[in-house]
Amino acid sequence: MTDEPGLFKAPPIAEQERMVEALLFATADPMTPAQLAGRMPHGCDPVTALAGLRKRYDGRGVQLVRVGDAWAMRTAPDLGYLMSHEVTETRKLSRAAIETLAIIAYHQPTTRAEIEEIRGVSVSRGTIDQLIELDWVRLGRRRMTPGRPVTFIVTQTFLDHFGLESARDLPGLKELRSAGLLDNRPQPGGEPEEDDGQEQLFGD
Amino acid sequence: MTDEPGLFKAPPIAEQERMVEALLFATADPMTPAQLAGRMPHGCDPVTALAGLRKRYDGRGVQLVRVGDAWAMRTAPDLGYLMSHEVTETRKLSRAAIETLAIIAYHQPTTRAEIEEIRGVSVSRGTIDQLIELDWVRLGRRRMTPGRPVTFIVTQTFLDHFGLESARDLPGLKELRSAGLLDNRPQPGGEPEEDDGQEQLFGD
Amino acid sequence: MSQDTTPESSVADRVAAEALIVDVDGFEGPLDLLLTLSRTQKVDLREISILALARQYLAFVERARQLRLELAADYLVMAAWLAFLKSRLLLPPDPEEDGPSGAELAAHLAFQLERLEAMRKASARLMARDQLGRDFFARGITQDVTRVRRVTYTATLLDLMQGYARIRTRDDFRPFVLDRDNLMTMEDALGSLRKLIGFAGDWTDISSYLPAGWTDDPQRRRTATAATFAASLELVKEGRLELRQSETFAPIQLRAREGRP
Repeated sequence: MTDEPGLFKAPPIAEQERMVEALLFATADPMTPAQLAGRMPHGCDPVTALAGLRKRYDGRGVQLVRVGDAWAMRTAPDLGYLMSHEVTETRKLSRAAIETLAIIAYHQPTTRAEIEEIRGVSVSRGTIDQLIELDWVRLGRRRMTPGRPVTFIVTQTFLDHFGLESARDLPGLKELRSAGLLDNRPQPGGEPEEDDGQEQLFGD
Repeated sequence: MTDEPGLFKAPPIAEQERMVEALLFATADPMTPAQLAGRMPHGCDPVTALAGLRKRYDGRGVQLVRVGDAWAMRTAPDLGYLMSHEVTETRKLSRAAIETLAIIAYHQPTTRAEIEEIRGVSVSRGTIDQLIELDWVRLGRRRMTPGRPVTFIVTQTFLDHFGLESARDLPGLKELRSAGLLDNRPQPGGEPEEDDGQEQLFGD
Repeated sequence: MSQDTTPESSVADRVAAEALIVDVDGFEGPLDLLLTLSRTQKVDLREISILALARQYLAFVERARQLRLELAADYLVMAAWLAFLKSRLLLPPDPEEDGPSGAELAAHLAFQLERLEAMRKASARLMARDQLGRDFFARGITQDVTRVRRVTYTATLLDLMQGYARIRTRDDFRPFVLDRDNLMTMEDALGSLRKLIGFAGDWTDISSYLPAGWTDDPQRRRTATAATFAASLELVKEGRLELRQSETFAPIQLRAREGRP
């Protein structure tokens, strides 16, 4: 295999297979035998290792494929359908949607009128629909006030997505401020009521 | 495996193994059995497939590892030296950040006041932010003590990064616990104001 | 400098002290410094002499003072506490005195040091583990199966909190606006009262002058009453009206002043 006797003995071929396997798994691009040899200890024979590895992966869910002069690991073509719906494009939620979501999370259960009052602008129908479609918001109990308006609450999916155990774990305003998320602009007339407000939200 | 006879027969387990293999190869992030099942045909049993697959990859250059509730394919640690080209420069963590991380991991769920009590210094604002940004630490449930302080816990990404199956596998955890070093032992004579401490931290 | 004459301030001592003190920047607070000092005792932390440690720490602070170096407040707080602990450990326990004994306090400090040391070691062991992206690796090629495109929307917890903070901050700065719908001004009340007093030949309860629509809702009633009362005072000043009240909290009555229609 190796034409130099070398100072070091090359690792056994099974070990070389392991090396090629790890290298092809971790690198982003297909690798030629020369590139593989450049990474492996002196005296290794990537071509033989590749042949062994190819046999080993024959019929598996992942296969060793040749790409020009180079080699790469690919999922078996017949299983492509499993991955087909995996490709999703993620986009940032709009500011209006984030604010609406934040209000629902902090004030739930809350009505559309309350959201509008807090945001100071009307909430478009699409915004809440989008949040419902994302399964982050759902309808809660109707409010027992005139008109019996529907309320909105956040879902388990929401908690999972944001890594929260419960909506009560959202940091309060004081904590937001100390984390630098709230501008520390001087408050006209002090700020004693904010945390009361917060307390009410979370208080029982 | 499945309690419904169903219209379709589940694929044979060897085929299910191939599917799990392909799915885990396709994504870099760990997947839970539930996520796998969601991608696989009706009636499949990812847990059994995972067990078979783990055995199959035992001792190979690539391994099936458990990360919390999820599973992922990772290269064998003993071959890391081959991949030195792939190493992505990670931001050097400060000593304070490393210790804070360790305290959260070993004491979780833990509050900021407890971290400060253990280290004997206040936790600077950026430290926990940095750990959260790395997605190694997240908010846990609020502590049901006065002030209801937020707690911190480690994430799946943390487990994945340090090759831990679960937080129970942290090195030396058992010894530390049996030596009483993970107890929250209050100062004798009681400074019962630990949670006030918490309040102060988040206060201005 | 008077200190120059003290034996402790020999050049060598000063250099040694300065070396340690310059290091204060490198210490993560008094507990960390205590842990470092404790290593000079070369014993298991569980058998450490807290008394000796307290002396070492106090000597350190004293040297810093001689060098006129400023130590952060928490180092001085710890010094004060250790001085207290030292006296408790040295003096026989006072049965009169409440609170934990010196031995209990010393044991707790020893526990804190041991725990800090343990967490230090734990963090070293943690960082020495094989790490993803350094010792073991995730899949390098994430799959190129871009056939079905589906748009999902995402946001982070940070976005959410910032969004909420943004709204709440804006709220703080919303200019104070009075709710005009439910407020009667004195001008309003004067207007309606002027029109009515011509008919008030006899003493009439002031509350009967509240305009229609302002008497049922308590909030509206309150503002209308105040405005009407203020307006009536204004009219008294103008000499067009007389007011009377038989006793405290009795109904206020008004009538037009004689000869001034």
